[in-house]
Amino acid sequence: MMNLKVFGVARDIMGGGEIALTDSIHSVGELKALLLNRYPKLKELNSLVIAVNQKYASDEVSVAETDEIAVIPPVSGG
Amino acid sequence: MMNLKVFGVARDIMGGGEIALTDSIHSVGELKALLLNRYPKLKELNSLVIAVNQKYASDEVSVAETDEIAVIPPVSGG
Amino acid sequence: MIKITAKPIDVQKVIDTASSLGAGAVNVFIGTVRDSVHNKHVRWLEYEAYESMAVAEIRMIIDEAAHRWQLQGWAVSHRVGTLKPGEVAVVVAVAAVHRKESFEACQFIIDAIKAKVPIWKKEVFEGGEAWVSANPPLVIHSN
Amino acid sequence: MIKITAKPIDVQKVIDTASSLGAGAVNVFIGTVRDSVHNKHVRWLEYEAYESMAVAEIRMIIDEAAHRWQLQGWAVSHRVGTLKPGEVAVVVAVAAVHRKESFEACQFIIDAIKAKVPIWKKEVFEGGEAWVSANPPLVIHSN
Repeated sequence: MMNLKVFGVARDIMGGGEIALTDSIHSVGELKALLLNRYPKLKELNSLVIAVNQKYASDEVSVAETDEIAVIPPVSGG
Repeated sequence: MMNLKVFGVARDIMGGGEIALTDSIHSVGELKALLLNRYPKLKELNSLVIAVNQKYASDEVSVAETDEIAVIPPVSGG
Repeated sequence: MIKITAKPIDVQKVIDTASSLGAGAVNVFIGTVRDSVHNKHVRWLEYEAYESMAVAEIRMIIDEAAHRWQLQGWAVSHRVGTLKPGEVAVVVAVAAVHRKESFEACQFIIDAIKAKVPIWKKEVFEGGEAWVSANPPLVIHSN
Repeated sequence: MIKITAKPIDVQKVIDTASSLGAGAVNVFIGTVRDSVHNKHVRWLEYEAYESMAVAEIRMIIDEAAHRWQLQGWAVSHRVGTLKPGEVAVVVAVAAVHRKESFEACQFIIDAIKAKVPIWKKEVFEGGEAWVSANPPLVIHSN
């Protein structure tokens, strides 16, 4: 099982700040495709980025259940 | 009699913060020429500017005894 | 000092933390909550952070700035939670030998914080609310 | 608020004076006394001002900046007298709707203060002292 931390508007769209996926996922690219398919409103965001172990990660980065994985919508700090 | 306010290094050179001149002076240019002649160390400064009634004044500005006249060496505030 | 905090920020303390006897210049940026945005009255803002990653990202930004502008000191504090108009959301303070460096470094840091750091705000108006969609995070790392 | 003062500057008070509910950004420049200049240990600095004219010149600078960057608030305080290393010599605080304007306006103001305003400082070292000769005043008015 893969646990996702979900923030900001993505949390509202996905219905929670902690989401557990039972799907078999091996890369950031696969995860993003799955999320965009399951939560189509995510497509309306300017961007959707995945952080793996607290680093922004590109699609080819591999992910495992032991990684800390976060769903990062457009940031707006400051 | 013309009273000068004198600041910073010019005060050290001219020997006081308030200097009274008995000379007949009609313009900023005349005043500067007189000061540079009487206090030659003023020539060593990067600049020597006269303020008339709290405004920096160019050489052609006329001066009278009733004006507030100040000797302004290079500034270094901040 | 890098701090993500739910308590009101003590601006003077952030400045004091950044200050240094070797510095002639301290530049401070204070981001505050405006009372109106796009002509709508703001009731409050809600800030949230991915705290551990936010601290790590800010540290990377600071490290780059400290090296590039030879900073003598620095401090960053970012508020989370509910903020009313007039409250301080973020303070960046940097100390440098000369003023030009202090301005450049401070602006670099706040620009990078707004562009990259995983912090989000929601604006709550009379009769509505909206997540602010300022920037996609700019830097993507691959491994 | 424009203030030339012989008393220590309360930085927070200058910031509070500049702050405005309509502003999202406050930029603050703090000029402090360094403990060394050109590798010489600084014992203290002596600042003096042609006070009435200094206030008038700062007002002209502020007026220009307030108009150019649509400032929401501002405050300037400059210290005179004897200052030890670490003490605050000048504080400029400006509030603007957005951060870019706050940085530009604050830098413009402190640059202009250093270039134009009749204030002088003397550095007192171990075994010597020197008037700082930073800038000839740049703007000459003719009538």
